[in-house]
Amino acid sequence: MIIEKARVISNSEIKLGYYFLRLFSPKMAEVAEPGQFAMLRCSYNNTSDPLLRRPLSFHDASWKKGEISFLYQVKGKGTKELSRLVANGSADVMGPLGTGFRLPKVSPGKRQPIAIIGCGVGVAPLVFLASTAHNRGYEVRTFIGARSESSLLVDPILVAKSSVLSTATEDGSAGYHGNIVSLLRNKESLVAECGPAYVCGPEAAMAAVVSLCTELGIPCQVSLESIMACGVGACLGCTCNTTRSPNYTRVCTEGPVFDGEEVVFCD
Amino acid sequence: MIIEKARVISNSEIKLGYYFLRLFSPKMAEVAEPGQFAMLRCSYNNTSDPLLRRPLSFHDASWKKGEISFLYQVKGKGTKELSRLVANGSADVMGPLGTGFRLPKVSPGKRQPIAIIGCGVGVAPLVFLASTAHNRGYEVRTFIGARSESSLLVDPILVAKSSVLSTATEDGSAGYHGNIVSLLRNKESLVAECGPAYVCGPEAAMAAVVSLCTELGIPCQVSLESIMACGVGACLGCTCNTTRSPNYTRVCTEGPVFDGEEVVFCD
Amino acid sequence: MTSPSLKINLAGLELESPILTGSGTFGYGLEYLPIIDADDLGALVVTGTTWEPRPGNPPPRIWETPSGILNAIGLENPGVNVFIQKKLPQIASYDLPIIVNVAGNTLDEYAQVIRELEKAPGIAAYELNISCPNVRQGGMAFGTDGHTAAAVTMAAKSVATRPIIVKLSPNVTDIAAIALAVEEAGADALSLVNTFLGMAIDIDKRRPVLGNQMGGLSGPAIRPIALRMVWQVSQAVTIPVIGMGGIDSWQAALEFIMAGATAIAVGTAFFINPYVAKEIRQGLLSYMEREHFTSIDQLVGIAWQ
Amino acid sequence: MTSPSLKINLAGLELESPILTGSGTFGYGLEYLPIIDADDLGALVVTGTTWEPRPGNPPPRIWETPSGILNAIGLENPGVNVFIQKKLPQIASYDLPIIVNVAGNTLDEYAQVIRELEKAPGIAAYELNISCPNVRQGGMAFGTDGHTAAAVTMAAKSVATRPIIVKLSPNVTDIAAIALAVEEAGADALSLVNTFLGMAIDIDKRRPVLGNQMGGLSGPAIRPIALRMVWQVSQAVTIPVIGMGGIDSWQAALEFIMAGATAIAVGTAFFINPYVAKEIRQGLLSYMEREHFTSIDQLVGIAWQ
Ligand SMILES: Cc1cc2nc3c(=O)[nH]c(=O)nc-3n(C[C@H](O)[C@H](O)[C@H](O)COP(=O)(O)OP(=O)(O)OC[C@H]3O[C@@H](n4cnc5c(N)ncnc54)[C@H](O)[C@@H]3O)c2cc1C
Ligand SMILES: Cc1cc2nc3c(=O)[nH]c(=O)nc-3n(C[C@H](O)[C@H](O)[C@H](O)COP(=O)(O)OP(=O)(O)OC[C@H]3O[C@@H](n4cnc5c(N)ncnc54)[C@H](O)[C@@H]3O)c2cc1C
Ligand SMILES: Cc1cc2nc3c(=O)[nH]c(=O)nc-3n(C[C@H](O)[C@H](O)[C@H](O)COP(=O)(O)O)c2cc1C
Ligand SMILES: Cc1cc2nc3c(=O)[nH]c(=O)nc-3n(C[C@H](O)[C@H](O)[C@H](O)COP(=O)(O)O)c2cc1C
Ligand code: FES
Ligand code: FES
Repeated sequence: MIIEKARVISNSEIKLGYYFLRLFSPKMAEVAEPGQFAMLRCSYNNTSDPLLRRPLSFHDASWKKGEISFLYQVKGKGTKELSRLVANGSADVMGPLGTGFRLPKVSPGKRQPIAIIGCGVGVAPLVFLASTAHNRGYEVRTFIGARSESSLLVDPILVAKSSVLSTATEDGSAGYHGNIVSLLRNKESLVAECGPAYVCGPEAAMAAVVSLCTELGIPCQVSLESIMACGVGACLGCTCNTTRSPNYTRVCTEGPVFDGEEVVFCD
Repeated sequence: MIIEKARVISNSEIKLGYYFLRLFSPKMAEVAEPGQFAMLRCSYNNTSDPLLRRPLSFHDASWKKGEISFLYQVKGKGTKELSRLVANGSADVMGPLGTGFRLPKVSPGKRQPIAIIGCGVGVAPLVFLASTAHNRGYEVRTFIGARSESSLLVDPILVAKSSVLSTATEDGSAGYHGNIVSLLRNKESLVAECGPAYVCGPEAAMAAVVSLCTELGIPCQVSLESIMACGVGACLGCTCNTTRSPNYTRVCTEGPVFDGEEVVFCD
Repeated sequence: MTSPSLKINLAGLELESPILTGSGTFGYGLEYLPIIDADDLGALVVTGTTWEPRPGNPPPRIWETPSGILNAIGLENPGVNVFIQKKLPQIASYDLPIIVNVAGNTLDEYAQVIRELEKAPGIAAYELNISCPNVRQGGMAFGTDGHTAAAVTMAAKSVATRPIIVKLSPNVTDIAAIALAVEEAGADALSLVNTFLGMAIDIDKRRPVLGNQMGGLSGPAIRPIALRMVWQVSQAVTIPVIGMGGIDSWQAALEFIMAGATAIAVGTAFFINPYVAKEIRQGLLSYMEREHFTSIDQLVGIAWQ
Repeated sequence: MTSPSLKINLAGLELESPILTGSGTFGYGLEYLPIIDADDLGALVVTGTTWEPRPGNPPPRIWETPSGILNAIGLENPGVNVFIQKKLPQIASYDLPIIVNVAGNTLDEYAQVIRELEKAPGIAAYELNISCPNVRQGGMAFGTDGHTAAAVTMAAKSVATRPIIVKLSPNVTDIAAIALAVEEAGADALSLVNTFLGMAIDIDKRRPVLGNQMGGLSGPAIRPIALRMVWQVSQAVTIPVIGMGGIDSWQAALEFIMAGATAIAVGTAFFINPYVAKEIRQGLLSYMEREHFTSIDQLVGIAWQ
């Protein structure tokens, strides 16, 4: 695990309210894995509001370029502060953290299809996964949902790495008219062939997709969110309910990626 | 009194650790007077650290250009935040506040000399005074002191408006080698002819200059600093000790400019 | 649809807005009222008033801390007589209910100040400051014990024809117990919280920063504790509660109302944002419209109901 | 000139540094110790340990507030036996004095846990958590009353051969009185403060944010109040005080030391800056060199001496 002040390569608003942050961090780029995350400090110069670091999943990491990137939505004061970072400034970043996505073992020569299912900014961690999987010879089928066109994040890397890419919006402003589950049902045959489905998005959407995967009989992995204080497993603040252990499980350490069936979603 | 989000024209580091901030604020520019100040908000986006606004004296105000300016030293987290303001961003500014410098009545036709005495960043409020006085027909004699060259602020406007401009540094790195009092003693004849002397700088320096003025028999006005919460007279937080009233006096309202002899300096 | 109503009844006072000013943070209103809209406020709670004029504490009196400020003003005020003769007529022109915050060294002094104020017109209610941490005999001693808190309340009630609001100190183990004692003693309403006793040290001088050594902590820093106390007290008593402590937005105001406050007061936030009362009023109205509440009363204590 | 010394004697323990970890914020050290320099720390204060394993409170357990956080972990821990068998051997490898924070529902439980810990090697001292605000029977009830605080202290002393540090609750009217009661009951040192009971409300759900409704407030927000308490307590007692509450820099650490703390603990600040202990240590050393202090002892309580 690395803590450093990394140089900002760029930090630009790619869509209203969504930013793309690139940092020069060769050490982190070398070890980061898809589904892992970093904690970014949002307060500087001894100010203490916002106090806590904010967790962001790696959107990508390139050991060749020594670069890591994040795709984030400005929600509250922490991400608002992050949006003020400027090129050549520095970002205090700690990572990589957590347990990421696991790709399935495949028989040699087989091009195993996997499903990438993201809603809204939930697309962020799936980009890194898609390119890693693609490079390792999996076939990537991508399904992206959003409330409307304005929050539909069709990442160019995802487009490049996917053999199939379908989009849906709940208001029909782009792609298929419907939520992510109806999109998946619509493409059921494509989904049902997939090795794991990898899911990230709002909790309700993930819960629905997990049910669908169970129904289709395919395994799935979900990336959970939780409010985090330390991000490293020390504070026990980020626990979620799983069937895994007798007690709560730490999202920051045992997660953020869990098997769909072991998560106890609250509804 | 005006509270507004004013557009930042520029905010640049003019000397290591010293910034020059120009704001577009026609309404404030029209009413601001030399020696008055504004309170600038240093926290944005609902963050609350730093919490309080910071007081800065007007360095200049031009109703023609609709512009107000400030010269400030980065000291702690408030001024550090201010230094992050960028052109075309906005600054939340409240002012003009307080009671400024009073120019003496003069007989028609007479070119009354006044002394401008500033130490370190204490020069800031005196620039506006010098140009106003010059434009109204006073003769401006300026004496600037600092610890060393790196904190000696020889403002171009001051240079332009002064008939005499002497500088001193305590370490001799620029100008006369000595503190402000020894500079003034050195130029005693020039100082002694002056109508009021206008003094701003660290408290110890101001106390010493006030003594000297008393000795020379010339009136003087000093601009005091105090930690301020409201800046408008409501909180009673900024009081200083004066001989004026039975109790403490509010620096933000009755001041920041006081007659030298009424201030009780603590040593 | 008619627009939602922010009117409240506070201990018999009909107020147009649940937003009050925190005593001592708004002076006598003379600085802020000319620049803000008085209609945003439900009442004006003026600076602590004592029998004699008080010079207050030596400077420095203010120190900023993370998301808060320490103040040690020390009840500087011109005394009740000057207040009545000079200040009251000036404030009266704003046509806002005026609540006078009263402080004293002894039970008798509280009663004495109120007796004097009873003679003056145009006062809506009294707020007993039994919680000022900044003067040795400034009230906090009265506010940290249920018996003395009740005694001050009774002393005030016995001379007052106007409602008595008792302002509680947060520097206690069990604020609900003190609230109950004060309620039983006849208080018409409670306000909480006053500031938390705190301090800062100047590491260069190796001495406390404030002239008075200690001061009272206010501002957003204390909000979570103040909110918890409002939650506890409003469930314990039946009289209305005025909630305060770090309120700087409509969201924060709503938290206090949902926790059980009938009205809220803004203090420190005025220093940073004089328009905060308007922002709170407009934010509450929009929220109520969006969520289909017709009266702010419907939201009081909704989080524990 | 030899470099200044940060060594302290804390209730008989010789520590290399006055910088400790706040219980519950550093886990068992297993997350942070691999990435920081253990030499910066004087001792490791581990998470609260109870007799039985405890699952802790339902999520959410953390909520950020202005310059602070509310936590309602609820003493999640594997119980004293698992601690001794699994955790203790792992921590032992770092060669730091280990202070075990002990909590319980009853006087007996505190004694029972300590009796068990007495059998284990490599423990330097116990810290009695009589101040956890996050579980109904988590200790805070013990810490808000002088008599019960003394009773827990005596129960612990009667079974312990190692020093007993009592961790005080700040949620009290008179912390110095409780400190005195605990000192008289035989405590070897005091630590203060634990968190302040607070809460936040989710205005969309109209319910408290935390799964446990209330939580404990920590972080820079509480620093001025914590510092005041250290100032009061260290002047009232003769046993050493470990000061904590919002320390995030060497300047803040120095304020606590000047206010009378023999040692300080860092909690919440580790989450934001895992290197904070090193920064504090280096900052203290530079200050001492610059100001010609040879031992940190010379600075303890200097602001009131
Ligand atoms: C492992 C992990 C990976 C994440 N990856 C990404 C990502 O790649 N891109 C992205 O845009 N977002 C991501 N998030 C969510 C992101 O961390 C939050 O949006 C961010 O912390 C909000 O901070 P804020 O200060 O802007 O908002 P706040 O003002 O703190 O809060 C705004 C809202 O967000 C919620 N919130 C606050 N903190 C968190 C938190 N730590 N986790 C979840 N919700 C929170 C609050 O409940 C509130 O409703 C991730 C979260 C986790 C736990
Ligand atoms: C009427 C008035 C006019 C001023 N004009 C100017 C100006 O034109 N240019 C300029 O550079 N500075 C000016 N100052 C001083 C300026 O306000 C402070 O330097 C600034 O508030 C420090 O804020 P900070 O957050 O950077 O430092 P902080 O971190 O708050 O404090 C750093 C140091 O500054 C001291 N300080 C903090 N707040 C104040 C305060 N409000 N007043 C005085 N000292 C304080 C603290 O004691 C501390 O030692 C003026 C002050 C007053 C009262
Ligand atoms: C500068 C200042 C002066 C105050 N003076 C008084 C006072 O005279 N009487 C009183 O009851 N409370 C006084 N208070 C307390 C406030 O009314 C309020 O209870 C407290 O500040 C918490 O609210 P806030 O966080 O919104 O400021 C004062 C607070 C401040 C900051
Ligand atoms: C997440 C968290 C867990 C804590 N757990 C414990 C605990 O188990 N036992 C205890 O005595 N104090 C516990 N505390 C209190 C801290 O040890 C410390 O007293 C408090 O947080 C104040 O210090 P700080 O502001 O530096 O965090 C905990 C605090 C936090 C934030
Ligand atoms: S965030 Fe601290 S344990 Fe997960
Ligand atoms: S700063 Fe509030 S009265 Fe001067």
